[in-house]
Amino acid sequence: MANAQTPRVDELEKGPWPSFVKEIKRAAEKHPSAGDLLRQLDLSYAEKIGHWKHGGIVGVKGYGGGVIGRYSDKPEEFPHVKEFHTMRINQPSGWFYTTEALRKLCDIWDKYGSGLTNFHGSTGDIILLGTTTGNLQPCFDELSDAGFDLGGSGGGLRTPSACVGPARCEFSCIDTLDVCHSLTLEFQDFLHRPQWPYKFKIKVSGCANDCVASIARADFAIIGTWKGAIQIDQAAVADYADAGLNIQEEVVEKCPTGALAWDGEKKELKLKAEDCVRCMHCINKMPKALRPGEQRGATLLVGGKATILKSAFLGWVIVPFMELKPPYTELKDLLRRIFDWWDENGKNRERIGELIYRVGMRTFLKAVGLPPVPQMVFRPRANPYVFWWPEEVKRNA
Amino acid sequence: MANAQTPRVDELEKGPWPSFVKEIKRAAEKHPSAGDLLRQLDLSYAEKIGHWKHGGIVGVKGYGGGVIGRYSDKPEEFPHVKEFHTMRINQPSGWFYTTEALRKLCDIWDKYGSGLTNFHGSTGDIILLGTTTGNLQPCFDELSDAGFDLGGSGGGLRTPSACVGPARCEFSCIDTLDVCHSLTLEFQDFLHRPQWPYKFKIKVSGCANDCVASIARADFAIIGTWKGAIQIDQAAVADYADAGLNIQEEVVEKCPTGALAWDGEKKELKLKAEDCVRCMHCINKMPKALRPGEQRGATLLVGGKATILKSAFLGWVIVPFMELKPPYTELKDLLRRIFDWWDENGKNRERIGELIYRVGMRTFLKAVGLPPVPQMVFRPRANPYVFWWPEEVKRNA
Amino acid sequence: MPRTDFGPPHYMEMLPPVIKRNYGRWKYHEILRPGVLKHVAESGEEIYSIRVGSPRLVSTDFIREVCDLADKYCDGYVRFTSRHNIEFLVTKKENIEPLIQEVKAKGWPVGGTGNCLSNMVHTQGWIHCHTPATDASGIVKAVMDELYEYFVEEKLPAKLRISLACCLNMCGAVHCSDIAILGVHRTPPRVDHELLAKVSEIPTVVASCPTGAIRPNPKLKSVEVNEERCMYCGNCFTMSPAMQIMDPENDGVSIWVGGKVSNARTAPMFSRLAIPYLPNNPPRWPEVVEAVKKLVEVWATHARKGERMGEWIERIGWETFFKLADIPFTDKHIDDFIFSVPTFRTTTQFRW
Amino acid sequence: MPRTDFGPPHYMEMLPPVIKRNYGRWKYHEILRPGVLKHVAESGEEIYSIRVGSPRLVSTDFIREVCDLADKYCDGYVRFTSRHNIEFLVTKKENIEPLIQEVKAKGWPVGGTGNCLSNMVHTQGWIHCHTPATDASGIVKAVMDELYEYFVEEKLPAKLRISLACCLNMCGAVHCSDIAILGVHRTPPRVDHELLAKVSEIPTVVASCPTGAIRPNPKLKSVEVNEERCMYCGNCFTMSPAMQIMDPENDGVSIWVGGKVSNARTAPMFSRLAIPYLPNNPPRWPEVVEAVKKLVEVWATHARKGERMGEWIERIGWETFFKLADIPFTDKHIDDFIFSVPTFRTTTQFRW
Ligand code: SRM
Ligand code: SRM
Ligand code: SRM
Ligand code: SRM
Ligand code: SF4
Ligand code: SF4
Ligand code: SF4
Ligand code: SF4
Ligand code: SF4
Ligand code: SF4
Ligand code: SF4
Ligand code: SF4
Repeated sequence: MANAQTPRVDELEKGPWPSFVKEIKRAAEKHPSAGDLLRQLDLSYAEKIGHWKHGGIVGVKGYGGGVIGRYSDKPEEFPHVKEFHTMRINQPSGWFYTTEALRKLCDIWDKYGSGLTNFHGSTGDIILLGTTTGNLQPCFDELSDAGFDLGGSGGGLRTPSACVGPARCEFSCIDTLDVCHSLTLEFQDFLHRPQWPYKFKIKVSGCANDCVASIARADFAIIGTWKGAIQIDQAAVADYADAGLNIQEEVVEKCPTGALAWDGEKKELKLKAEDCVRCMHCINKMPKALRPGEQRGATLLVGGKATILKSAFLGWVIVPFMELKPPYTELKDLLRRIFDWWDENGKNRERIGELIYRVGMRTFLKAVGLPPVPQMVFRPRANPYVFWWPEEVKRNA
Repeated sequence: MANAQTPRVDELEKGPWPSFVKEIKRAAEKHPSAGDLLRQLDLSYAEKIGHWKHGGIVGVKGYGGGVIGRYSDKPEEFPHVKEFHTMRINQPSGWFYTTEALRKLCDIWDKYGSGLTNFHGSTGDIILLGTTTGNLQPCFDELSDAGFDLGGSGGGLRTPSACVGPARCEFSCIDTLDVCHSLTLEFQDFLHRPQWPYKFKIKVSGCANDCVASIARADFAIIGTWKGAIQIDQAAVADYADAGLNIQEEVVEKCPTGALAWDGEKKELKLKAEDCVRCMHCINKMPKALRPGEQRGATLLVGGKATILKSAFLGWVIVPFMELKPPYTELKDLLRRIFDWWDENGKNRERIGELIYRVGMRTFLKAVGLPPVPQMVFRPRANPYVFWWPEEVKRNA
Repeated sequence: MPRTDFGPPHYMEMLPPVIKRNYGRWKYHEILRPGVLKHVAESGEEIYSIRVGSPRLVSTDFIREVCDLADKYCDGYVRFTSRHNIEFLVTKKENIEPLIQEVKAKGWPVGGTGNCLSNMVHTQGWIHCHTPATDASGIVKAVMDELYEYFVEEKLPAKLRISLACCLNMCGAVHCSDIAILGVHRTPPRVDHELLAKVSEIPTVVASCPTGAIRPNPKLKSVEVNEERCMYCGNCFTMSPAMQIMDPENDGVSIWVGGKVSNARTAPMFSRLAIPYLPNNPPRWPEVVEAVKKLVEVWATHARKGERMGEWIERIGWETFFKLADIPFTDKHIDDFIFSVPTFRTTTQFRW
Repeated sequence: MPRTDFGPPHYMEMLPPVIKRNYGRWKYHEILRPGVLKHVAESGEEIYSIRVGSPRLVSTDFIREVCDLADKYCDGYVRFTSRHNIEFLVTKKENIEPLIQEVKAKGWPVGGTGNCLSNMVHTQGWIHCHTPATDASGIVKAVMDELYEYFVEEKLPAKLRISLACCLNMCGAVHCSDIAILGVHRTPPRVDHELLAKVSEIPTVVASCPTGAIRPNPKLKSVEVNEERCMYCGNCFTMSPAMQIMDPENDGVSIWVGGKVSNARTAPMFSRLAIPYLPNNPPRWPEVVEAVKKLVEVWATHARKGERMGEWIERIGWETFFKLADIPFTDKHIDDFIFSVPTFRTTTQFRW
C-alpha cells in the first residue's frame, strides 16, 4: 500500500470532489504499477518536475498508432512503471455504453494493465493508462475480441467524436453519431496507420451549441445547422412568458443580429428569418416553443487546433451548408480531397490550418474544388496584396 | 496652346466638378511646361501608362529632402517636362493663409515653376508641381525670403499637420495648431535632413473625430481627449429634443458602450461617465448641449501607416492620456526616445509600426520607458508565447 | 494475427431502447434541478439524465461501481459526456431519487448542468506526460474542491467552463474556456549536446523552432539556443529529448479567461491571458485555487444574467476587467506573436 | 547661403482677427446649409465658413481668384481643409450670399459638409508619379462629376468619404475610406537585367520583396522573380528602376469599401475589397464611375440614418452586402497576407 509513502498527494484525498488519488490507491490494491505511479507522482510533487522519459515508440501488430509509449526516468525507484504505456481505445459514438461492454473492458484492463483509466481522454478515446510493452499485444487481442479497436495517435487521423445528438438532444440537425461512426470506419487506415504530416481531428456537433467543441478542437468540424425560418409555436412562447421568462431581455436583446422582436401585448415573437444567423440562443432559451428550420444540414469548418506552432486557430467556414445523408458521399469525397492535398503539400508537423495560412485560402479552395463564398470570412481582405492566376491576366510580350 | 493636341484629356473639361484640365491649360498659357505636361498626360491616356522615369535625387542647399525629382521618359517629345520636379513647402498649421502670403507664393511659382500646384498634398504640404533642376535653388531662396520653408520627403520626419482645432472648432481638447507648429520647429533637422530608416509622420487632431485622419495616416498620432464626465447642459438637450432630434434613436442607441440614457419624460440625458469612451458621437449630435469634460489632454498612438510592406496599420494607443501644455516637454522627450530607438533598431524601409511588430510591443515599451496598460490593447494575448525578461526568472544552474 | 480495422462498437448497440425508439425525434428538454435533465420525445416518452461528476482518472473498480448503479436503475445503460461527466440514463421517474441518493452516498457530486460549473477538461500532467510544466489532476482536484458548490448548485450568471492543460501543447484545449489554467515553462531548453548528437537530426531540431531561436552548432554536432528569442514553447523538446525544457524552479501556471466555444449569442472566443505566472505549489496549489476562485466571484458579482465570462468582459472592456479583478497588467499581456497587430487598440475609445 | 530651418510661417500670422480673439473659446456650431458652417464663440462672436470644392491640382491663377474673393468678402483670410476644399472665412453675415453667388458663377461647388460627399483625397497618378497603375485626377474628376449632387446637397445617410490612390503605396491613404479607388498592378515586374546590373545592388532588391519572390541571378548580375509568389506590390520597383511594374494591358483599378477614420460610434475601420479589378478606361473610366455610383446608391437606399458605409455593412453582414451590391465574391476577396487568419469566419453565425 502506498499510504505513508505519499504524504503530499495524500492531501488530495481530502475535499468534496471525488479524488483521483483514492482511485489510484484503489487500483494499487491490485496493481503494483498503480502504487509506483502514485509514489512517483509524490516525488514529482516534492520536486516539482515530471519523471517520465521522452516519448518512445511501441505498438501492436498491424497498427502504427494508438499507443503512447512511456517510461519512468526512475526505473530503479519505481520498477513497476518502468514501462507504463497508454492504450487509446476508440469510444463508441456519443460515449454510450452498455454495462456489459464496460465490464468487459475493465476485466481485460485488470488482466493486462494498471487498472487505471481515463473515461475519457480529451480527444474522446477510452484511455487505458499504463501497461508494459509485453502486455500490449495480448491486451489488444482480447480487446479486439470484445469488439474494441484502437484509437489514433501520431501523424494521422485522430479518433473522431460526436455530441450526443439525435440520441438525446432535440436540437440536433444531423445524425452526429452516425456521421462520426461512418467517417471512422471509412478512414480507418488513416486512423490506424499514421501517414500524414501531422495529426488531423474530426468532431461532429449537432448544432451551433457545439457540445464537442469541434470549432476549437478539430481540424475538421461538422456542425449541424438549417436553412429556412425557425419553427415557432406561439402558444408555447406565450407559456414561457407566462412562466416568467423575460423574453425581451433574455431572448430578444441577446439575439446577435436583432432578428427577433417581441410583441408583449399580443405575446407574439416575430422573426426576420433572413437576419437569423442560427446561433441557437433563442431556441436554447425556449426549447418547447422554438425548433430549427426544416431543411437540415451542416456547416463545415477547417483549421481548428491548439497553439503549436502558429498559435491556436478556431475552425474556418469552408462549406456553409451541406446536406448529410448516409452514406455521406459528398462529405467523404471532400475529406479525401482535403487529405490528399494536405498530405502532398504539408510540411512535417504542419496542421492543415497552418498549411492553408501559409499558401493562402485561394490555393486550398482551388485544390479541393470549393467555390469561394462570403460566408468564409468575417470580412474581405483589407490589404491590396491580391494574387491573380496566370489565366486571369493578359500575357505580356 | 494644348487644345487640339489633347483630345482625350479634353473630355475632362466637361461636367460640373471643377476641372484640373482647365487648370493645366490656364497654367499652360504662361508656362510651356504645363502644356507639355498635358500633352504627356494625353499620351498616357492613350497608352494607359505613365511617362515619368524612375525617381531621381535633386534638392536645395542645406536640405536632404523636400524635393521630388521627376524626369519625363519622352524628353524629345515633351522637352519642357524633361525635368519636372516637385517642391514640397511646409504649410502653416491648420492650412490658414492670408491672401498676401498666397499671392507671394503664386508670384514666386510663376517665376520659377510650372504655375501648377496642389493645394495641398496629401501629407499636407503645399505642392509646387514641376520645375527644372536649375530653378530649384533660386526658387527656394525666394520662398525662404517670403517665409516659406521646405517640407519633408525621404527617410525622415514628414511635414506634420493638424486639424483646424481651437482656431475654429469647439471640440478641440488640445491646441492642435500650436502642437503641430512646435513639433515642426523642434524636429526640423529630422524633417530637412532625412536620416532614418524610413519616413515618420506626425498628425494632430483635436478630438476623436480625427479630422486629419491621424490614426490612419500618421506613425505618431496625437488625438485630443479628456478625463471626467461630459459637461451636459440639460436645457439645451431639451431644446434639441424639442427641435425634433430623436435623442433615443440617434444619440443614445448609437453610444458604443451604452453610457447614455434618455428620460423622455423629464427630457433629461443621463450619463454613466465611467462607461463613456469619449467617441464624440453624442457631442457631435448636440454641440450646443454637450461639451467634453474639463481635464483635457491627448491620447498618443503609434504605428499608423499605409500598406507597404506589412500591410496597413491603424495607430496603436501607447499613451492613453498626456497633458499637452507648451513647451510640450514630455511629448518631445517621448518622441525623441522613440526616434532614437527606431533609428537604432529599424531596418531600411521599416516603418516604426513594423519594427514594433517585429520585435514586440514589450521591447518598444521598455526601450522608450512607457508602462504597459490595458488601454493599449483591445484584448490581451490569446497565445501562450510569453517572453520573460532574464531578471524575472530564477537563474538556472 | 488478430483482426484489425473493425472500428469502435456500433453506437446502436450501446443505446437504451427508449433512445432507439425516439432516436432523432426528441421534442424538448427541461432541467429539473442541477444535474437532472428531462428529455421528452415527440412520442411522449421521456428520459432522465442524471449527471455525475467524475475525477476522470478512475480505476476499473470505479467503472464497475458505475455499472452497478446503471444496472440497478438504468437497465444497464450509461454514458459519459464530452466533459467527462457520467450520465445515468433513467427511464423510470421513480428511479431518480434513489439513484441520486446512492450516488451521493458514494461522495459523487450531482450537477454540472445549466448555469453550473461543469467538470474541468484536463490532461495528464505528472501522471503520464513527458513535457508538463505542472500537474493536471492535482490542480483540478484542488480547484473543484474549492468550487464544488458551483457544480452542485445553479447560482452562476451562465455556464462556466474551466479547463486545464499542463503545457503549451494545450491538450485540454484550454484556448477557448471561460477560465483556463495552463502550465508554462519560462526558461529556454537546456541542450544535452551528447544526447542530441546521438539521437536527433540537427536540421529537424533547428526547423522545429517557431521563432528561429535554434541554430546548428556543427562543432558539437549539436545545436545552440539564442535565449533571447526563445519563448519556451517546448516544440524542440517534442522533437528531441535532448532539449530539456522542464524546469522545477521556473515552471508554473498561467491563468486565462473569457474563452467560449458555442456560437450562442456571440461567436466563439479565445481565452486570453489574465495572470502570466503563478508558482507550482503542490499538493494544493493555493495561489492557483485562490486566483480562479476570485475570477469566478468577480464575474458572478458583476455579470448580467446569461452573460458568459467573455461576454461580460467584452461588454465592460478588458481595462475594466483588470481593474475589477485586481490583476496587474504587464507587458506579458500584450501579444507579440504572429497575429499581434489586430489585438492592439486602434481607437481612442477606451475606459480609464 | 540662404537661411534654412526656419520652419513654416507661424499660424498666428495667418488667422483672421475674429479667430485670434476667440481662439480656443468656440462654443458650438451649426450647419446652415450644405457648405455653410456657423461657429459661435463663447463671446457671442460668430464666424461663417463657406466650403468650396477644389480640383486640388490648380494653377496659380486659381489661387489668385480665391484670394480675390477672400479679399472682397473675408478681409483677406482663407483656409484649406484636410480634404483639400477651400474654406472662405466670413465674419459679416451679409457677405455670405454674394460670396456664394460669385463662387457659383465661377462654376465652383459649395458643399461637402455634414452628410455630404466631401472632396476626394487623391494622389498624382500619371501627372507626376513613376509607379502609378492608373491616373488620379482623371478618375477623380469623372467620379465627382457623377456624384456632384451629393457634394452640393445633403441627402446621404451619413458622411461619405471617397479616396483614390494610384498604386499600392496608397498615398491617398485610401485604406480607411467609405469608398476607395485603388490603382493595382496585376503582373510581376519585368527585370531589365542590364539596367539592374548597372544601377542596383542585388541584396537590396532581393530584400525589398515582402514575399521573398526575388532571388539573385548571379550569372546575369541581376535577379529573377518567382512569378508565383509575386503579388505585384511594386516595392522592388521603388527600390530599383530595373523592376518595371507598370503594365498597360493589365494595370487597372480596384474598389474598396467600408473604411472610416473617426472614432465616433465605432472604432476606425479599414476599407475592404469589393471589386478586385476594373480596367483603365480613360478619359472617363466609365466602369469605375458606374461601380462607385452603384455603391453609393445601394448604401444610400439601405442604410439607416447616421450609418456610415462600413457601419451599415457590419450590421447587415458582408455576405448580405455582396448580395445587395450585386458584386461577385471571389477567391481574391479572401485575405492571404500576414494577418489573414483573424478575417476568416470562425463561427457558424452567418446569413445565407
Ligand atoms: C452532454 C453534453 C453533450 C455530450 O455529447 O456529451 C451537452 C448536452 C447539452 N448541452 Fe451542451 N453539452 C455538453 C457540452 C457542451 C460544450 C463543450 C464543452 O463544454 O467542452 C459546450 C460549449 C461550451 C462553450 O461554449 O465553451 C456546450 C454548449 C452548450 C450551450 C451553449 C451555452 C452558451 O450559452 O454559451 C447550450 C445551450 C444552453 O445551455 O442553453 C447547450 C445545451 C445543451 C443541452 C441543453 C442540449 C439538449 O437539449 O439536450 C444539453 C444539456 C445541457 C446542460 O448540461 O445543461 N450546450 N455544451 C455535454 C456535457 C458536458 C458536461 O458534462 O458538462
Ligand atoms: C491523452 C491526451 C490528454 C488527456 O489527458 O486527455 C493527450 C496527451 C498528449 N498529447 Fe495531446 N492529448 C490529448 C488531446 C489533445 C487535444 C484535445 C482534443 O483532441 O480535443 C489537443 C488540442 C487540440 C488539437 O489537436 O490541436 C491536443 C494537443 C496536443 C498537441 C498540440 C497540437 C497543436 O497543433 O497545437 C501536442 C503536441 C504534439 O503532438 O507534438 C500533443 C501531444 C500530446 C502527447 C502525445 C505528448 C507529446 O508531446 O508527444 C501527450 C501524451 C500524454 C501521455 O503520456 O499520455 N497534444 N491533445 C489527449 C488524448 C486522449 C485521447 O486520445 O482521447
Ligand atoms: C474642416 C475639417 C478639419 C480641417 O482641419 O480641415 C473638419 C471640420 C469639421 N469636422 Fe471633421 N473635418 C474635416 C475632416 C474630417 C475627417 C478627415 C477626412 O475625411 O479625411 C474626418 C474623418 C472621416 C472618417 O471618419 O473617415 C472627419 C470626421 C468628423 C466627424 C465624425 C464623422 C462620423 O460620424 O464618423 C465629425 C462629427 C460630425 O460630423 O458629426 C466631424 C465634425 C467636424 C466639425 C463639425 C467640427 C466643428 O465643430 O467644427 C467641422 C465641420 C464638419 C463638416 O464638414 O460638416 N468631423 N472630419 C475637415 C474638412 C474636410 C473636408 O473638406 O471635407
Ligand atoms: C505627393 C503625394 C501624393 C499627393 O498627390 O498628395 C505623395 C507622393 C508620393 N509618395 Fe506618398 N505621397 C503623399 C502622401 C502619402 C500619404 C498620405 C499622408 O501622408 O497622409 C501616404 C500614406 C500614409 C503613410 O505614410 O503610410 C503615402 C504613402 C507612400 C508610400 C507607402 C508608405 C508605406 O509605408 O506604406 C510610398 C512608398 C515609398 O515611400 O517608398 C510613397 C511614395 C511616394 C512617392 C515619393 C513615390 C515613390 O515611390 O518614391 C510619390 C511621389 C509622387 C510625385 O512624383 O510627386 N508614399 N504618401 C503626397 C505627399 C504630398 C505632401 O507632402 O503633402
Ligand atoms: S451540439 Fe447541439 S445537438 Fe449536439 S448535444 Fe449540443 S445542443 Fe444537442
Ligand atoms: S437563433 Fe440566434 S440569430 Fe437566430 S433568431 Fe434566435 S437568437 Fe437570433
Ligand atoms: S478633430 Fe475634433 S477638434 Fe479637430 S476639427 Fe475635427 S472635430 Fe474639431
Ligand atoms: S462620447 Fe460617445 S461613448 Fe461617450 S457618452 Fe457620448 S456617445 Fe457614449
Ligand atoms: S498538455 Fe502538454 S504536458 Fe499535458 S498532456 Fe498534453 S502534451 Fe502532455
Ligand atoms: S522552446 Fe520553442 S522557442 Fe524555445 S528553442 Fe525550443 S522550439 Fe524554439
Ligand atoms: S499612390 Fe503610388 S503612384 Fe500614386 S502618387 Fe503615391 S506612390 Fe505615386
Ligand atoms: S512586385 Fe512586390 S511581390 Fe512582386 S517581386 Fe516585386 S517586391 Fe516582390
